[in-house]
Amino acid sequence: MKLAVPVFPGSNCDIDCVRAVEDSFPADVTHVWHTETNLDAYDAIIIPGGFSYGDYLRPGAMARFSPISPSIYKAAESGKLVIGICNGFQVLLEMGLLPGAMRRNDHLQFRCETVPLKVENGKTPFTLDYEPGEIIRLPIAHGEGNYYCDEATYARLKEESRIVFTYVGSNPNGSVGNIAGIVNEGWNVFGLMPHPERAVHVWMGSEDGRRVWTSMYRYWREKICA
Amino acid sequence: MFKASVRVTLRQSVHDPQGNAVKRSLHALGFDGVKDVRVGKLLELEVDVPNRAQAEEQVVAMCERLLANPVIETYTVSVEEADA
Amino acid sequence: MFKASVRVTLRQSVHDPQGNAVKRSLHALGFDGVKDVRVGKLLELEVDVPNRAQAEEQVVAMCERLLANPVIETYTVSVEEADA
Amino acid sequence: MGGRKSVPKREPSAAEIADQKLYREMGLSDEEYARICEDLGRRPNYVETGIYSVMWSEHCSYKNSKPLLRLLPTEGPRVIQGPGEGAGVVDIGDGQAVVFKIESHNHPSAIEPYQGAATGVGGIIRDVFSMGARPAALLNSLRFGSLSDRRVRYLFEQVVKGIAGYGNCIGIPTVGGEVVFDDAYRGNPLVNAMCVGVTEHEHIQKGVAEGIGNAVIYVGASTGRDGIHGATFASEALDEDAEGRRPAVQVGDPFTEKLLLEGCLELIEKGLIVGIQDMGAAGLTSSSVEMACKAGNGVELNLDLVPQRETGMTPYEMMLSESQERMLLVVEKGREDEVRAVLDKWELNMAVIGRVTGNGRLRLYHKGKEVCDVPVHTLVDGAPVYVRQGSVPAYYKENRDVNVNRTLETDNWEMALKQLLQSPTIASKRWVYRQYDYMVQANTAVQPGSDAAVIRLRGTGKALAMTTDGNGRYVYLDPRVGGAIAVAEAARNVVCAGAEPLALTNCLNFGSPEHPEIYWQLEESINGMRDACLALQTPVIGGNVSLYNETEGKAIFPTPIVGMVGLVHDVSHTTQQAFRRPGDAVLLLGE
Ligand SMILES: Nc1ncnc2c1ncn2[C@@H]1O[C@H](COP(=O)(O)OP(=O)(O)O)[C@@H](O)[C@H]1O
Repeated sequence: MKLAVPVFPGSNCDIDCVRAVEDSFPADVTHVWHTETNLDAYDAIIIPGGFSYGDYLRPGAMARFSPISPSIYKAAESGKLVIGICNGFQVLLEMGLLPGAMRRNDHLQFRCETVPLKVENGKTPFTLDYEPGEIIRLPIAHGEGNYYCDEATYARLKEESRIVFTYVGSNPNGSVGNIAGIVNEGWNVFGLMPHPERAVHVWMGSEDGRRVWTSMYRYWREKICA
Repeated sequence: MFKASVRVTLRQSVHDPQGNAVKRSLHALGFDGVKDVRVGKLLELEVDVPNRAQAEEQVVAMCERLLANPVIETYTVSVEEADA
Repeated sequence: MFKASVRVTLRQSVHDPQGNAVKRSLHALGFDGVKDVRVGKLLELEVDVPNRAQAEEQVVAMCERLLANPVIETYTVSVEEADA
Repeated sequence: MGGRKSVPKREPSAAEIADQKLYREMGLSDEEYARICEDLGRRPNYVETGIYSVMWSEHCSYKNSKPLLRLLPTEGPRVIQGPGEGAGVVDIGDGQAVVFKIESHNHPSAIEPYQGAATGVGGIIRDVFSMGARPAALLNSLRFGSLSDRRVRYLFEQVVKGIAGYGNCIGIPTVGGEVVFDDAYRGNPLVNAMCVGVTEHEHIQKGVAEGIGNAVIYVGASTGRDGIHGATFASEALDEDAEGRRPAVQVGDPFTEKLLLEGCLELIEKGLIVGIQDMGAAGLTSSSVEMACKAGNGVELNLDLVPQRETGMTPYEMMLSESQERMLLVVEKGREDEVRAVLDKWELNMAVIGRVTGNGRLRLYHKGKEVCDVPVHTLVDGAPVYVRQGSVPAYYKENRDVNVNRTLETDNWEMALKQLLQSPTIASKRWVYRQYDYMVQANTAVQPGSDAAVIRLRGTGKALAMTTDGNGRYVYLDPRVGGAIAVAEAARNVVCAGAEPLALTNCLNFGSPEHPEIYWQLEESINGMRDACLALQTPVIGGNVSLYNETEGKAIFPTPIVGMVGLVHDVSHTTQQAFRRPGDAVLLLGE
């Protein structure tokens, strides 16, 4: 399975993503500088966390106009797996590939800690290896993870089982419906605030993130290769 | 040369955590009369185009494409001639 | 009830990395006419005091004490009557 | 100048500077000015006076602390680079080295806490990557007054936000530190930031301007009028009116620094750099002069080519500006285009602004005129050195008679314990460190909250343990013992993580050395640190001195901060502070 990790100026979890994927399954994963315009050779795209363009206007806002962006739209439309983590989630929202928008955390502070999450949908290509309803622990690290969407959108997300992870216990940022991660209509584009790439070894404090990567691999083998 | 001033604010329906925090701090300082605070962004641009109509048109286009996020924000634009 | 609008901007001499980044993005989008961008804050307050003079006085005091950081920022205040 | 007066329309002439003693406003004494005239064989003009004043400030020259710093042991079998470069370097085997340093940003943080702390972090990161190392971790050490004070709470909140804002954005985990609240720091908080990086031996860089004819290249943010005279400002006490006459505060730009970091590391990896130095305090002046001096060369700059953010900047302003996120490179003649190609990819400004010369002089040109011509060595090696005489403070003599063996008188031990745990200095610091991204780079094996943080060295089976420690109250009560305690505590913390202490960096936060009693504190605590360093075989590979930490004539507690790094030889032997399993035995070691 070939995976691309687009690197925008200011991305800073790109190396972490590459290593986490390599440590999780036999992957062929590479960085791709944001000036690249063709991603046809890849089976999946991982938009990493960080502060693309410094997040100076709104997180993710400027990445949308980067040269690589049309090829990300193309991959998403063709049904390839696209996952955006933290800043990557914000980029997917700004690109319009996922509904809603991100606001400042309600307490206005940056928040870094490992939090409990509930797997709301264990059937997406990104969560096949989880039990539905399972409680897992993943690190978060963000200042703007307060997910917003209007009521109609929220109702639709629920109806279509597109809410993938929710925060359990106290909500660390004030997001609507305790949302931590959602997928698009086709379930092939996934955005989430927690960092599965920071939870792939026991020494990291949690191994629960690894199954995001193994799920993607399993989906690709079973559905795409079969 | 034109000076444009863009005000980007959260839509009324969107909860504003920053504004709320400012309101609480103002109350703590004794400004009890403060009933509501909303925090937005102010962008001041200098644009070199031949005339005001073009300046306005361009700045609105910038807002639509980049400066505001229509899901949660609205904007207003005002343009004036820059004194040379 | 009065509506006050406070514009807080970086002093001219202070470097504005945010504005710089926005300018570069606007150029990348083809808005070549943009010569300068400065990013500031906009605060919209509703203040319940008996008259306009008091509203102005209070909002200026808020700026001095909390809303603006005089070391790097300046502010302007405008007050108008809120339509009930 | 700076924020003190508005910039004069016309610069004073050399004669006016002498007659009106204008050099005093720049922090030069009459004797120092006389020496400059002697060195030059004439009176310095305005820009030259400014250059001498920053190079001879305590911040750049260590003129008050140099004789004392020589007391510290700086050598050891693993030390690759001791004090004198951007940061120290220690061998960690497998062809790798660890690079680290701590630095203060106390005065800027007292005035604009968010930006002061943020730019402090930015500065120390540049010191580390300019050595050729990829920054792997950040730490800090903070001191504030009592949290019951409104202004103190504001300073505390904003400093933490500023550290978080910079470190999180650039993507370097902030993994440790300490915070202490004590009235002694009420008007003068301490903000010390430390950065730890890792590199391969062959990529270690130096700040040298070698090779006559080589290009001097400016990289990064453009130059503005911010922070002019920051270096001399950092060497002055915070008087009551400091807020009124402060130099323009700098605003940090972590996004540009991230690009600068990646761009410079790529240049280093490609072998394109002869010398590299951060434009930190005294910006273009100190970087160009120090690089030239170390190589025994001169340097010639055309100031018209310096990227400028504001119009009409004078040579004085350009040479003294402390605009952030800028680096100075020396590159082999003829390879400028290769350098440009790399920097273009990272969307960085660059300009060839001059060349290395063989005449040992700093020569500056502006609008076709020579505006400065001074011998480089007089600015660096020729800076004055003051050996002062300390005196034992009265409080110290009085305290000698205090009986320290008094036992605590209480029946309610539970309440006493709760009271202790409630004091902000002892209480959990989670509120602080959960604002820092301490996990980015995915190597953090021991997170904040334990004795020392541990960062894994991927692919080696090894790890680094790191900590910052210091206790100003101990040092105040007995500087010699207190100095030793700071080193010993850091070493214990590192050992408790399962690591062998390697070396340390330190930041000496003191009041004015011109007071004999404070000079004595400085001298004694350095002696104490030396004793501990020798006993523990942990040499000092670098550090920073912050003097004049006073408000309204009152000095802070003398506060040397130690930043120590240790090597975990086998990462599976990493240990943590917490009790792990029910039934485990609890042992007490030591006296
Ligand atoms: N300013 C800070 N930045 C990062 N971590 C901090 C900071 N202050 C405290 N910590 C972390 O909190 C933990 C406890 O700190 P502290 O209460 O000072 O105890 P100690 O000095 O005994 O380690 C340490 O692991 C430390 O790394």
